[in-house]
Amino acid sequence: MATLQTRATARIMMSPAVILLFLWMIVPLVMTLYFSFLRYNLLMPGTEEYVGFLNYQYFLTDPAFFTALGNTLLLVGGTLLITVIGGILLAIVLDQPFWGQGIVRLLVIAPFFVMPTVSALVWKNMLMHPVNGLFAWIARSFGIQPVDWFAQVPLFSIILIVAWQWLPFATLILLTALQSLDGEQIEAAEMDGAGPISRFIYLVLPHLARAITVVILIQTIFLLSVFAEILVTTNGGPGLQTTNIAYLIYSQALLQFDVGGASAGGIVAVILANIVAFFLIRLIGKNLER
Amino acid sequence: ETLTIATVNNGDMVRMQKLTEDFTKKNPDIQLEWVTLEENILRQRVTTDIATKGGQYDVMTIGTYEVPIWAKQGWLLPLDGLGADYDKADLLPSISDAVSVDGKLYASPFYGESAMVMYRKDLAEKAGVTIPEKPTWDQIADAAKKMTDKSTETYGICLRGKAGWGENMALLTATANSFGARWFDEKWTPQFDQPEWKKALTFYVDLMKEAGPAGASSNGFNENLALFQTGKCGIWIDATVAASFVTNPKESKVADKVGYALFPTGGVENHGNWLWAWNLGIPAGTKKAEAAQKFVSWATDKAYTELVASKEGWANVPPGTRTSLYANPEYQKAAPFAKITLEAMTAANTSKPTVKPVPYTGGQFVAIPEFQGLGTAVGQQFSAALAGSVTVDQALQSAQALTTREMTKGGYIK
Amino acid sequence: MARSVTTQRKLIFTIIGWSIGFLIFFPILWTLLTSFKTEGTAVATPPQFLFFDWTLENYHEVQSRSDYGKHVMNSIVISVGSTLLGLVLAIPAAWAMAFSPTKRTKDILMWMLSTKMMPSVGVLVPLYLIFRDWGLLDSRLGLVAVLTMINLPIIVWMLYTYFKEIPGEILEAARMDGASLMKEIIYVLTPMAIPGIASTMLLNIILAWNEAFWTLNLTAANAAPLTAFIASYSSPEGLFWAKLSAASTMAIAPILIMGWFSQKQLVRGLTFGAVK
Amino acid sequence: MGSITLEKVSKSFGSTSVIPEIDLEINDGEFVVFVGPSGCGKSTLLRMIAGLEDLSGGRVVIDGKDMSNEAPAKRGLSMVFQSYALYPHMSVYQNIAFPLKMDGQEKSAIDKKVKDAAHILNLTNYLDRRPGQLSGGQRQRVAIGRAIVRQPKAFLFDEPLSNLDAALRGNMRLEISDLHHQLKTTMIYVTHDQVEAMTMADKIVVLNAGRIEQVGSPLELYKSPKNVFVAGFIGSPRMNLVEGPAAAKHNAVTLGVRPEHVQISKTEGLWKGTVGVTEHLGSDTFIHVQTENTGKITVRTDGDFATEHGQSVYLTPDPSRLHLFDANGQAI
Amino acid sequence: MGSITLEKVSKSFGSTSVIPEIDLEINDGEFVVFVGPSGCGKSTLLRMIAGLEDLSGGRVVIDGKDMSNEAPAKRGLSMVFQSYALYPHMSVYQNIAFPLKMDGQEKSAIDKKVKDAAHILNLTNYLDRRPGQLSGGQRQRVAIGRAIVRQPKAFLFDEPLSNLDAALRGNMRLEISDLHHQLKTTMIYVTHDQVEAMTMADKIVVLNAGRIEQVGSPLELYKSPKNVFVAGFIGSPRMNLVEGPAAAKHNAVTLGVRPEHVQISKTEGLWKGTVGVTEHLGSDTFIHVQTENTGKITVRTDGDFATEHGQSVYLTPDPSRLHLFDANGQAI
Ligand SMILES: Nc1ncnc2c1ncn2[C@@H]1O[C@H](COP(=O)(O)OP(=O)(O)OP(=O)(O)O)[C@@H](O)[C@H]1O
Ligand SMILES: Nc1ncnc2c1ncn2[C@@H]1O[C@H](COP(=O)(O)OP(=O)(O)OP(=O)(O)O)[C@@H](O)[C@H]1O
Ligand SMILES: [Mg+2]
Ligand SMILES: [Mg+2]
Repeated sequence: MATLQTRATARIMMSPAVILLFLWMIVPLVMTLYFSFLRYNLLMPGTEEYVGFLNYQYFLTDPAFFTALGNTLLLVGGTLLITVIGGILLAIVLDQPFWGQGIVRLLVIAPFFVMPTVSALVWKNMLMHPVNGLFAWIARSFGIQPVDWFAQVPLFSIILIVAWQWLPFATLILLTALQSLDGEQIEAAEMDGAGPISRFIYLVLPHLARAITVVILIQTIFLLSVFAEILVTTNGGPGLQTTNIAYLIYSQALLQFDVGGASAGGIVAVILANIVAFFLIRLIGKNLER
Repeated sequence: ETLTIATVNNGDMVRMQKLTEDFTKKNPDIQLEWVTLEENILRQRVTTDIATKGGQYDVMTIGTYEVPIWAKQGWLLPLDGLGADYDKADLLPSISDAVSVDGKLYASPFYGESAMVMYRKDLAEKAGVTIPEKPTWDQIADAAKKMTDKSTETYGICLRGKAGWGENMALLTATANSFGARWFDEKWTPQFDQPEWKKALTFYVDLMKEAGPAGASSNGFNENLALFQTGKCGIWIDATVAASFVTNPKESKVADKVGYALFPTGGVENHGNWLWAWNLGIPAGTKKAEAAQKFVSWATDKAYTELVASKEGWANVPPGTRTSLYANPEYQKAAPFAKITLEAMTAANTSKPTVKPVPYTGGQFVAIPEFQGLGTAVGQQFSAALAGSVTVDQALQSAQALTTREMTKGGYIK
Repeated sequence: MARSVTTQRKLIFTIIGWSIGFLIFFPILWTLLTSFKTEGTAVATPPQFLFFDWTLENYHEVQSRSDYGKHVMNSIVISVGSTLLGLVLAIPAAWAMAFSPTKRTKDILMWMLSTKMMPSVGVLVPLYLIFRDWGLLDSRLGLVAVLTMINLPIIVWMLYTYFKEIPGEILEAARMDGASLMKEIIYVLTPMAIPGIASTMLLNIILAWNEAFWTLNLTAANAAPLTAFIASYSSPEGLFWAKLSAASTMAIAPILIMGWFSQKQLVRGLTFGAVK
Repeated sequence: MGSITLEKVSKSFGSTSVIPEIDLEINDGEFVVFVGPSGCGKSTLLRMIAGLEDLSGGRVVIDGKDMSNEAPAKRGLSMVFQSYALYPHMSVYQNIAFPLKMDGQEKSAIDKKVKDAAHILNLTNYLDRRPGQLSGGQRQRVAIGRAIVRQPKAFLFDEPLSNLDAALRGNMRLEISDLHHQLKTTMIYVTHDQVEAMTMADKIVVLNAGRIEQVGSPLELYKSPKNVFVAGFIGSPRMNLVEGPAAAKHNAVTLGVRPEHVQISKTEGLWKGTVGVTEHLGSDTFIHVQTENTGKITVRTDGDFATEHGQSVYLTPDPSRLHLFDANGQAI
Repeated sequence: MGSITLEKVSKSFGSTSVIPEIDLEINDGEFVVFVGPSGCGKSTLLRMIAGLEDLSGGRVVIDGKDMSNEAPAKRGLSMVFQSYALYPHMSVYQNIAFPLKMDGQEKSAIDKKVKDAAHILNLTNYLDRRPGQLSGGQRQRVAIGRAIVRQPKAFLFDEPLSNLDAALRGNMRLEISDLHHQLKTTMIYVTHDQVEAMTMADKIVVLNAGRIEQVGSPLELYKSPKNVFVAGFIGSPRMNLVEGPAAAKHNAVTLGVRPEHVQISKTEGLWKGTVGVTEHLGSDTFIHVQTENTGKITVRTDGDFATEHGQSVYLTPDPSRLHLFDANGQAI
């Protein structure tokens, strides 16, 4: 494969995608960087002036910032936890032979196709609403005090909604991975006297490691920027309990129209995302190479 | 020529969209393109567009909050070509004030609203309370507590709790106004550390805890509407437009049992000064100004009211903009809430929202550009107080701190 | 493992499987049911499951209010267009990375992926300004361009993993057989990678279809896809559950059906070739 | 301590019968090879013995006890799979220790047994590696190691060498034979390679389409195959099978003669033909001759016989070494 | 019309030198086999000839023209890959036609050539099938078909049979040899299987760690290996290599004797030992004897020699067939 000729062509073939992506990244990034040093409110044109690190100072000292950072991590972590564990269990169930397997599989993957806004609206108003919602009705039918989801456990509620959307993704990947597990390995373990639980711990889980890594990588990328669900359900409240970094920037950019502040926030988010990415890549590097 | 019109997805606008044909018949050379969006998204879209001079829209539906701010920036065309039939003098004075700057009309009101008390006459009777036409908060609280019967899922009072400058902060700012509180003093110092705010917020939180529904901290207008319509609320204090929904027998179980009263007062002579209108404005950059004005005048003049009345009945005409409508006996018959609505609208004074002097105009909002962000941030604190995750004092303290911060950043506080 | 599965075991898993499937699908089912209710029944307690007066009124209402066809058309053009454009850019790039890897190939891939981590809302204003100046606002072309760039990293990555599964020997065989580079890609690589390309396409169409930030903020009347359509039904004043349900059903139906029909391919696509 | 008896064992998948009915006796300590063409049911039979596949009928008796419905782990057998089926994420040590760990044995006991096994198999230096870091032969040994530590009643091997290259296969063959001499445990070994069968087995079971064609020691099968199938299958290069007049002369339908039992001469002989491809192995030469009346015949001569492509030669089969078969392919 | 000359060809990947420097002459019409252990650089060398790999130094001359920097397609060579490298989405017909299509030939001309090739290779009935629907041997033939249609100056084969099972490998070996006789085109064939090398080659090139150890005809290599490496590599079973006093007696450091040149006797002989594993192939028997002083010796006898594990035997090497090597492993 590796002649000088092919290597030269390879570089040419790669360049359109790389150059375009680079422009796509760098142009807005530079503009954002530039704006982040300005006092720039869209609603007050003509007042732009250089303010140094003021925007960063305000963004980073915003009492909401650390809460939002924590919430972001909780949201990503919680969703990952639910989807990975749920995905493994679900994949195992779907891997068993039973009647109507194909249909159940269709049912399970369906949430992946639902737009985030739609699913947030449906969950909030039709399911989780403490008075009109279905959950409340079920709770009351059993004589239990219905949970007031968005007041008592707001972040968890968001996690639940987001997890519902991503569970199919995790399930499908893990199911495929599960199906690629070498049957002879399982048989070997059986001959070796391993029961179902030992087989799960010693064979299935390690086999899934790579797939789990992929799930974590991809989902993290998407989960870091979740905000439609928050906007629709809680507006980041009550208090700051459901404000994440993406929402915080959103409120700067599209509520206050403070372009300078939002740009500073955007730059901070890029840096944070890259820190996360750095750890992810090290994690992936190990697990994907195998 | 094609006009692109951005509008909000409320019933009255949807109705207007359906009547497009009437306009195009009269103006065959003008086509209409509608962009109907949910309120928050609409606001983002039109604000981004007008501030960056994107020029995507020829007519925008904007609120009374934006009109003065945008007009000052020179982003809106003054509406002086609306035609002879428009009859500017017929507009309700409070509304007309809200959309004018220096006496010039910058947007034409499509429908307007204030806030009022809606209550269940049957429940009040059962609980043995009466609600006067001009109630005080104490009377409301008393009645609400008596109406509450959690075993039958009847809650005495439903109030907004979902965080947002246009959600719980609309109600709470109006309530605070009625308790004599204000957002800022003349020097733009935030006033959340003052006793009036504490009194108002404590009252609200206590009342909701005792007589409010579960999940109040995430209830907005729609959630409360659903609750009231399904008969779960005794009292609901909210925008006047709600009246037409709760009296609509197709949607509401309690259509014939609703009584009305003015927004309560809390010790000072102030009914909250809640005033809102959705208006049609024309961005300064449009190349189709003439056609746009034609459309605006069609959609907001008296003839349009009659058009709607003839097609959909008087109960469905856009309310709250014109004196003549409230003088119309047919409307009065179709809308039992007309009188109170008019009273509430006239009582609202946006140039002097509180009893104490303030540097801003507004009512249930403060008409400065920072208010959307600020209001939402403060709203989050207050909804946390309602949810019980922080105390009222903590909420007020955080509100004070973050407002001071933002005002300093914005250059108000030197 | 060809030992017989006892009927009892199968029965147990049938019950478990169907319960879980039903639970997960329930919110969608509930939306579907609600779309056939009147607004009043939609919020009624206790909830009505099947025995209510089924009505198509909401669908009428939705249809009369907005031009569903136009939105669907836009969604299709934008999602398919951006995916195809993405493929045209990504196939050569992935070819290069898979068959002529250098030390930096992995880094480039990771860098590409990291461009997806930028919060979109942070760059809205810069992009809006660029779009305004280039006259791309509210044009399908503009959206196709944006979504192409957003999804390009994923497309490249997926294709890369698929291409890596193709033995390099086959391309060498083509080279020995006298195929030029272009012909090698057109006649040999692409047809061999069809399954991978198809699943990449599917996944990216779905992602583009559901993308709700740029599609909302860069469009007005002409290029607005289904996300904008939904935005005109969520939370107006008044009851809207049933209408929203109808609109939601209409918005997700095309992609859901497409997803279901092509789920075999999709599974491959979702796994990013990472699970062999 | 390791005798296995199959009684009327049969197997069908759905409606297709893969193994009609088999009776077989395997004695303690024997090295039995199942051999046969691909798809004849060797693996299936082995897996039924292991308990990885249900019986459709009949009984599997191990050491006098009916184990037909016992779980695989309970039968006291170890299996080595074609793909090795090593646990890829465990080190060699962990792989070998796994069955002991599952058995709940003590750490120190496990350690001793693993080290012993590693020693026997020359794996001591690789205990910390992952299977992915081993060569094919080493992997094979780890798989065997995992099988020995349990000290099973019998080993089952399913084509354990088919993934290795020729040279390595030769070595591993010897190693497994050695191991059998050392451990003296019953071994059942599946292969479709007749060389493996011949060189390793005490007893070969030739299977064809789920049926046993012949059971016997390697030399028995080589010298007196019961039928055409066994004759053609055992021996390398294949036995020459001739039909027509040449066979009819001996009152048989098919006449078989092994390449090493055909005389080649440049001057005279029974069958005339021309030389096709000649394969020089150094020690021997295989000459493929296209005869005039009896088809293609392969002849084995010693390394020094010189021929040319296209040359005329004469062949004479050794009359004492002819194999004769009737119309049903049975030996006469 | 098909001579290939390598002049000082060398190759390094980064800083590791894989092929130090090789000179080699391949004549028109020759069947040359590159043989050597895994990783010795056979494939690399072949790919450099094909143009799939850059040269680090030296020249590749084809038919007198320096082709070192020419693109693969321009060199007029055809290659058959280990994995066949068939185009899975094309039918057999399309696969074979592909190089002609790339060459821009006319439909009717292509059709004729493809049909001819298919006829030669017995593929006529499979032209419409996809590669996935063919057996291993058939796929191999398609790969060869694709190579022949171009009427190349030379064929390059990279371990084309290593994915086939033993029996099929034997058949395909014959087919390729046949083809060479038919076409008389130069063929370069890479394998690590010495049996393939011996049976097919006109000329064998033995490679070891990127160096040529010996070049010669199969029998030359068998009879007079230049060094220990070649001696051990060529011939099956391997030559017995003995060091120590037994070798010193002949003034050599290493003494080699092939298994077929050792006499075994139960009563007397030069070396005493005990029988280890005995491999019965029917026609021959390989006896692995553990001798007292000279290590493990493999002996090949005819099929009828009966021994038992552990029995004492005596071995005598044929003195005329001894191979002697010095301290550097070079033949004396
Ligand atoms: N699970 C199954 N379902 C249906 N048929 C099967 C199944 N497993 C095996 N068979 C069939 O049973 C027959 C015997 O298969 P088996 O695997 O035992 O063959 P084998 O002798 O081991 O072949 P090979 O040498 O190729 O491994 C084959 O025809 C196969 O197609
Ligand atoms: N692209 C490469 N980069 C670095 N080293 C390589 C590369 N390709 C081959 N090598 C090294 O070059 C040496 C020769 O490889 P080559 O593939 O030619 O061996 P081979 O003789 O064909 O072996 P086999 O019989 O296993 O196919 C090996 O040590 C291998 O590790
Ligand atoms: Mg098998
Ligand atoms: Mg090689």
